[in-house]
Amino acid sequence: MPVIAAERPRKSFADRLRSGLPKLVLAPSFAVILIFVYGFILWTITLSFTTSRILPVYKWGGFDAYFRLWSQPNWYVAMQNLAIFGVLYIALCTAIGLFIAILMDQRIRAEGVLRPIFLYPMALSFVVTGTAWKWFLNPGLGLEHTMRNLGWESFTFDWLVNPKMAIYTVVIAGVWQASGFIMAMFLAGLRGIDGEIIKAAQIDGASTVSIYRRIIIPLLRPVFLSAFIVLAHMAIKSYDLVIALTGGGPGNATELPSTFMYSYTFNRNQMNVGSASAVMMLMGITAIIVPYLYSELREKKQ
Amino acid sequence: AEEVEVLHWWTSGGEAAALNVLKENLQKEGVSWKDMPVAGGAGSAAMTALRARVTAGDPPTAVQLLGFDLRDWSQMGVAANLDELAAKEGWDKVIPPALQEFSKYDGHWVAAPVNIHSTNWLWLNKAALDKAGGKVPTNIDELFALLDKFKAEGIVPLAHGGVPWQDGTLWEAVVLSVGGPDFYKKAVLEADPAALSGDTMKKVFDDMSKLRTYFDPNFSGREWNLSTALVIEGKAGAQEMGDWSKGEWLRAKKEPGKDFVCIRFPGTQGSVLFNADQFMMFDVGKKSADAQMKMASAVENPAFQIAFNKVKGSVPARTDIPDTDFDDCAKKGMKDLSEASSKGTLMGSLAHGYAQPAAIKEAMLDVITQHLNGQLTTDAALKRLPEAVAAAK
Amino acid sequence: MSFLEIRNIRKKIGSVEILKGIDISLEKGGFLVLVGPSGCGKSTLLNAIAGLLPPSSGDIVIDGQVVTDLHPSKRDIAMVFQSYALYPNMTVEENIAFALEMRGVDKAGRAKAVAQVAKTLQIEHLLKRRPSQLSGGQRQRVAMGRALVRQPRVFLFDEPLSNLDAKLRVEVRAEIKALHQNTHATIVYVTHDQIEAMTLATKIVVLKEGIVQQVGTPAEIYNRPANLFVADFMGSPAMNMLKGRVVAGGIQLFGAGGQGVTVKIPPSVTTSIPEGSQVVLGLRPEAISDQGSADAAAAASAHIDAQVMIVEPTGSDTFVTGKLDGTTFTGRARAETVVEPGQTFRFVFNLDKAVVFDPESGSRID
Amino acid sequence: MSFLEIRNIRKKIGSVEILKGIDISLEKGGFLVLVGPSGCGKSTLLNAIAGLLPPSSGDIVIDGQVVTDLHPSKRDIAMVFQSYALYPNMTVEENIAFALEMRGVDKAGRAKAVAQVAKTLQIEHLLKRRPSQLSGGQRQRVAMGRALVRQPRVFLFDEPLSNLDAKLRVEVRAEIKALHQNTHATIVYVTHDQIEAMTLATKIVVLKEGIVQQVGTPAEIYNRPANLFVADFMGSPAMNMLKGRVVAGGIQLFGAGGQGVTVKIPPSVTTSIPEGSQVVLGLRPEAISDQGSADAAAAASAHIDAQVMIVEPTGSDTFVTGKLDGTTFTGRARAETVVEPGQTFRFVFNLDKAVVFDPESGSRID
Amino acid sequence: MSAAPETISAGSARFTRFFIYGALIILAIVYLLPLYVMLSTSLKSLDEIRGGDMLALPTDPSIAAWMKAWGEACIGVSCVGIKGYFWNSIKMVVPAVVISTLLGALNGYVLTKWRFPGHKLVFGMMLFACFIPFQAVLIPMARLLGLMGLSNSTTGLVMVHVVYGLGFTTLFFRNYYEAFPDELVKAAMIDGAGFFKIFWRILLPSSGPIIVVTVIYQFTNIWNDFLFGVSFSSGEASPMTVALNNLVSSSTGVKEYNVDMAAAVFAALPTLFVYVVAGRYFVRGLMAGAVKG
Ligand SMILES: Nc1ncnc2c1ncn2[C@@H]1O[C@H](COP(=O)(O)OP(=O)(O)OP(=O)(O)O)[C@@H](O)[C@H]1O
Ligand SMILES: Nc1ncnc2c1ncn2[C@@H]1O[C@H](COP(=O)(O)OP(=O)(O)OP(=O)(O)O)[C@@H](O)[C@H]1O
Ligand SMILES: [Mg+2]
Ligand SMILES: [Mg+2]
Repeated sequence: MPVIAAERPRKSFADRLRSGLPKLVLAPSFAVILIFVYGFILWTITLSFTTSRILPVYKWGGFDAYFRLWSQPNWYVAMQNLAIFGVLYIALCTAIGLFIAILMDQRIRAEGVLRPIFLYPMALSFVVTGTAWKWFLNPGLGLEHTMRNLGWESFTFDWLVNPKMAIYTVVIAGVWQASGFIMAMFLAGLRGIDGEIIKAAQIDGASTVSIYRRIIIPLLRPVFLSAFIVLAHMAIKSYDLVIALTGGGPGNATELPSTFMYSYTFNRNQMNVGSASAVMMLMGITAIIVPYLYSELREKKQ
Repeated sequence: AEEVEVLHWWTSGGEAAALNVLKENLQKEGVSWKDMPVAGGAGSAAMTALRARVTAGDPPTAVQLLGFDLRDWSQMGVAANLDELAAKEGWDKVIPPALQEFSKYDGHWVAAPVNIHSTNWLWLNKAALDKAGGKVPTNIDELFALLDKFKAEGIVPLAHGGVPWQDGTLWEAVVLSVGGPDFYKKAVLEADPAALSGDTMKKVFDDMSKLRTYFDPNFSGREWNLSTALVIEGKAGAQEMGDWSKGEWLRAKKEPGKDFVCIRFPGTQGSVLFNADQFMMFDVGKKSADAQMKMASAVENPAFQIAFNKVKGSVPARTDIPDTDFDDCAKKGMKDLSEASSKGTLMGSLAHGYAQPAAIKEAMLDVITQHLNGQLTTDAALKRLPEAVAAAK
Repeated sequence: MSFLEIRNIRKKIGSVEILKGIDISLEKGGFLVLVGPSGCGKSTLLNAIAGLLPPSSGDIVIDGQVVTDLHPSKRDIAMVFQSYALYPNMTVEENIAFALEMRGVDKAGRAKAVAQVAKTLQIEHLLKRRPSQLSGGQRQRVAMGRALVRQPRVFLFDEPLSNLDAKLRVEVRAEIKALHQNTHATIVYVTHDQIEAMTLATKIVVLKEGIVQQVGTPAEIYNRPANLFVADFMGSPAMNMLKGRVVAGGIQLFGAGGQGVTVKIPPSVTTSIPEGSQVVLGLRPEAISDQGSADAAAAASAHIDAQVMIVEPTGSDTFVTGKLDGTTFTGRARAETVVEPGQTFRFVFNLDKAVVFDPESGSRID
Repeated sequence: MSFLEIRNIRKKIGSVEILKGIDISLEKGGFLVLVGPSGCGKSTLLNAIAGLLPPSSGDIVIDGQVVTDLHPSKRDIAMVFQSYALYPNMTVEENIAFALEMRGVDKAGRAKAVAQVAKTLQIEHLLKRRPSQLSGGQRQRVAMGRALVRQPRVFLFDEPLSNLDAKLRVEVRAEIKALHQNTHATIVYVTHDQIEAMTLATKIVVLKEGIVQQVGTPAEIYNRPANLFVADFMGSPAMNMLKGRVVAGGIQLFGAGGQGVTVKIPPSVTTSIPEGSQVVLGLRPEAISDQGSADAAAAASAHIDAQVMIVEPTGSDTFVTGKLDGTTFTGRARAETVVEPGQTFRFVFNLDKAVVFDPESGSRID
Repeated sequence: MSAAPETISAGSARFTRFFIYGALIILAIVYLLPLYVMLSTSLKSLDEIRGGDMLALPTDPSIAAWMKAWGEACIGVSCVGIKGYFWNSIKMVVPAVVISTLLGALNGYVLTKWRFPGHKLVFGMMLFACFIPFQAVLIPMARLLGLMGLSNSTTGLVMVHVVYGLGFTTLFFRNYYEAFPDELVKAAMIDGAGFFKIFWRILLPSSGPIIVVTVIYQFTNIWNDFLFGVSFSSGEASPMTVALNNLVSSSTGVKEYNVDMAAAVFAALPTLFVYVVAGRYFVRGLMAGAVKG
């Protein structure tokens, strides 16, 4: 409910200034967003219709960039990978985050110690952890090597170098990084649930499992939505992860739209194609986010 | 004070030491050095930073660049003009014409070449080679035979790092070996669709598939110097790699001829695939122009060329430098270079941007690397290759 | 035989003892109301009965079975929470059926039970809604439905009406009363509203700081409070507490200024108190009236003129606060009484209804 | 001359008209209570007076000055919110002094003013605490202190007691009353508790759906409600509404089963109603009593025997609900009345206090 | 609240506890592995790294690599370690976090307490800004920075981080202030406080939990950023991540894994510190509103 709604006229200059002040305060931020986000989006769209290669040039190129984009097998690989990665990343982070949060919510003694352990991956950049992960997943150095040293000769874990499986290693590292953050969100959600509802369910005879399945998890719906948004945007933006872990390889087996866009814009001197891919990504993001924003802002109205 | 800002991706200890020579030379002339190192992805991060700076209207003074990128940037009208200096120092005479094509744009000098690398080398562990009979291969079939022997020795026959540019480096050597210089020109430099999908190319891809069987399972994503290390340590027998890998051997205190053997990739004797680091000078206005010229001059200074190239493993960009200070491999490299230059078999390397512009280069590398990783069959690769080239034009 | 027995229950949380040995018993079909100031341990006791918070010592016995260590779901009790604790993600129907579902009742059985409860509570038209779409009173009824459908051995209510507004509270109170009369359920009910306690209970327990102050029927609690705390706590406006001294022929009140008024010792006090003892005479506002509404049948009454301090007309009555000799007291006069602060007014004290307390111990003297 | 005038205030939010032309005036020192069901626009009106929500049309006049377009801080009013709205980050002292600080009062001046208010409200020992460390009643007092310290022209209270428990509510109510009597402040007070409205107000405004239903003194509102809505809304338990028909010699009630009882037309109805008219006779529970407590002075009364449905003893009284010919009604009997549901009981109707309504329009007939 | 009832029947409860702790400990070990690898590697000698097992404890722990990473490693032509870059990052992160948090708080305040027609659209548009891929804005950003004369400067970098952090900070504060009672603002208004007074004196002092969340979130994101750092700064003014990248990604010479790892741990220290110290408040702050997304 607005504290101050639309005002009536006939008032002094000072009053008018006062009533305009909030908008004045918001204006710079909004202007900045307009320029730096929406202006740039427009600019990117413009660029995708030019013949830009190494640097922006403003020569009309029609839909050429889009034709080129959609004739690139790499682009299909990137999209397919995003689908695999996105689905698994979101699903696993949510599942694991929720699982840990539930465990952490059982009056755990060492919560203060465990919480930062699950959270810290979020604090580290892949510039930092990429090497460690690369080793860990490398068959000759990491897990496979260790297991074989320990006497499990047939142990095989070569996903990192297997074009068919490499994308899943990206998922593993991504889940490792983000699931702790999601855990924190769920933990906050769990802590926010009215204790009396749980008591009521206990009295109603629900087992702990039923309480979670039937009452608590449905009540966490808003957290699921928030988590989805956070994860979706991280999945779409994922770049460091792939570069640090596989560099897009083996072959181009782990190419994602973000690495595709980067490489076409900055390495392959096909800025128009890069821009076209950015436009496609933005359209994808819009398709996911706008309905969400719409429903979310709608809901609060009631 | 005068200042040059230099964007480069030479960040390892040895490279930094080599560049320090240049830095100190310039300081003696009163030019301070503002370092802008951007490592990673063989200069790909550096290219991003460069775009940002140029777009902002604030380019660095000098930028480490390769091949067609020099042309692409010059085309944007951001290059400085080095003609006066080049004329004064007689660059036209001492720098191989094949390289000049890239250092000049539209007839004007825009870049100062630092070195010339050659990519069609094969590096062999001497001990392993001796065990396998000691005879160096001279064509690709002999190479396969040798690799089989390495395999029998229980070492990794061929050390390779599975990233696109390394796959490309291997591929271009195989192209040259299988098809010879003329085929290389047709297929790689001219990107002729028929050559790219013909029977010779089919043999190239078949040979690539065969070579793939000599890799160790961890090759994917491995950096080249780690592969070199495998050969140095005797865990692997051979590596196809540019002459920069010699730097690793030397740093490991190994001697050419004694501990390791450098040969042209079997079947490519007499030809040289080159790749040269150049400092392209950007138009930074009057204020720094003087310093810029001093830097360009310092780069072409023979003493620097010797000092730098000894560390880097490459050969000087100038052909008038005596080979006395260099090791045997470098001497061979310098000899090969001048021969090839005169015979017309000095050709640009695809993997390093001296054969095709970035778009086409990357498109070809896509196919090569996918094929090598088993994502494409040979037939599919033969079909894809001309298509990819056409789509990237 | 009592149906619900609470035997010497103690509960410590950390180092604080919240319940300090509670003993209560309730017969089958009884309506026990727990009252007491905020923080006195009412909810804690209810939670202990429900099994949500195990007591530190003592036992809970339901129908002869010791349930102290039983899981809440096995005690066959139902609880209505202050916040109602409806499951927001389920419809009203699902809310009510949940407990049955958890007990493995099949779909048809659940539907039948829900329908019947919904009819009793007149919420048939709400069955498909979610709790967020209900008004406060409707939520309250659903919460009751959830408890009713199980036909448990004991109902527990924790301040079920405190979230409702005044008008609704009166209505729902009547509904609960009717419900109890119709179903003869055994109920333990927490409130700190005295009117609720008075009108609903068959038995009231007054708690203070984890100790039972008095157990009794509403009339006993109201008319014969065990001590000053209970006397003050129950009833609104509160009972008037007048300091006095036992003299020959009665109790002398208002002695501070020297004058004083001597009233008869009320008939409730049968034992003789030694002359000269200090006592506190408790008299409820409705036992102090104007002349017109004074109970003609009163055996012992006193007419006292005092200066009026505050006049509070409530519509149905007018409360008049008078002051005599530094002591204030409030009486209930008829609505139409016309009196202004500052005037002198004749109050009629009905001493039949007075109780006497020992000012030292606070206990009532009989 | 009236001190606060509300002239034809309308307020639209979106397309909904929340206030539909409100006219109220209040004299200096008056205590105006706004009552009405939830959502009727009470808070909206208060916000409009405070300047927190500008009205769509109409004017607010304080002491002859039109303040409609003045910023809230310039109107010289103070407001106490239902949630108290204490600044959680400040101590009690800072909370109270904040308004003075904003008005540029120096430190010494603020300290003095705060000390005085704290003394008045007996919260001196709380000054260093934060709101989270206070009990409900203490918070309420701090909120009042915050309003008092400014000595504004008008106080606005928005349901200040609804968060307190029953016992505390009674106490604080008395404090507010005393405060008003001592300071002669001009107060506008919102509540939906009728007792509060009755005891505090010098003037009551009953609102329904943004329309004023009746303006009057508490006694007028209670005894002579303008329409059925007001009659039903004010008073607890609610007024009994008995359908009747005007016949020769009076009004016939309980006619459904054929028998009926004819009672005299109450003296409040001076105009003659045509015979045969349908009317609603309103009689408050306290005007229906047992024989013992019946007002002997009543000019017109009727003895009616009816079957008892519900008996609700509250301690001070016993409410007895009877049923006759399908109509139920509630009377207030003495506390000691002993009667069981199902028995027949003799109710005494005091028709002096009855009011008559037109069933069609709902208006009272005089 | 906690879903777990206080133990009532002991037998199965003990088993459940056992399972819970077991699962948590195993998970914690898995989560810690990469950190362990980094730490133990940084303490090993190069020979041990080459020859030994990645997961083995260092046989002869030494902090030589740490010293080298801090003070001697080469980042480009100068070999003075990463210590200087640490400060660069601090100089960038602190103003960027402070400004973006403050602006976010002000925006949240306006969007919840001083609403105007269209406020939802404005908020929606600001929120959408969170989702723009940064790669797509590099070039126009560079151009704008150049036009503003901020190219290649810390100020410019701070500005970029502020701009692309605004969406998140506004979101966090808006959700928090949404639940903040309007009455407090009204009361302050009647008390005579103006727009900024209300913000400074009433809202901001009560925003502890959400400030913690916002600061942690912004701090880690900005500290860890590489893309903007490499594009909009250069040489010795680069932030830590760029220097670290130059150290670990150089592609010739012996790879000094122990030095790389030590440098990586250094680079991660501030963010690790923030999470460990403020983790508790992080969850609490999320509870206070950020969770609603
Ligand atoms: N988990 C707990 N830890 C510590 N003290 C507690 C806990 N729960 C309750 N208490 C304390 O126990 C006492 C009794 O609490 P309880 O909730 O039973 O009071 P109550 O009588 O229900 O009060 P109210 O009428 O306000 O609901 C209080 O003083 C409270 O502070
Ligand atoms: N911002 C708003 N937008 C739309 N409708 C509103 C808004 N604020 C209040 N209303 C509506 O205006 C009507 C009057 O609200 P108001 O808060 O004045 O009621 P009230 O009489 O104070 O009720 P209560 O006793 O519950 O406090 C309600 O129907 C409410 O839904
Ligand atoms: Mg309680
Ligand atoms: Mg209201």
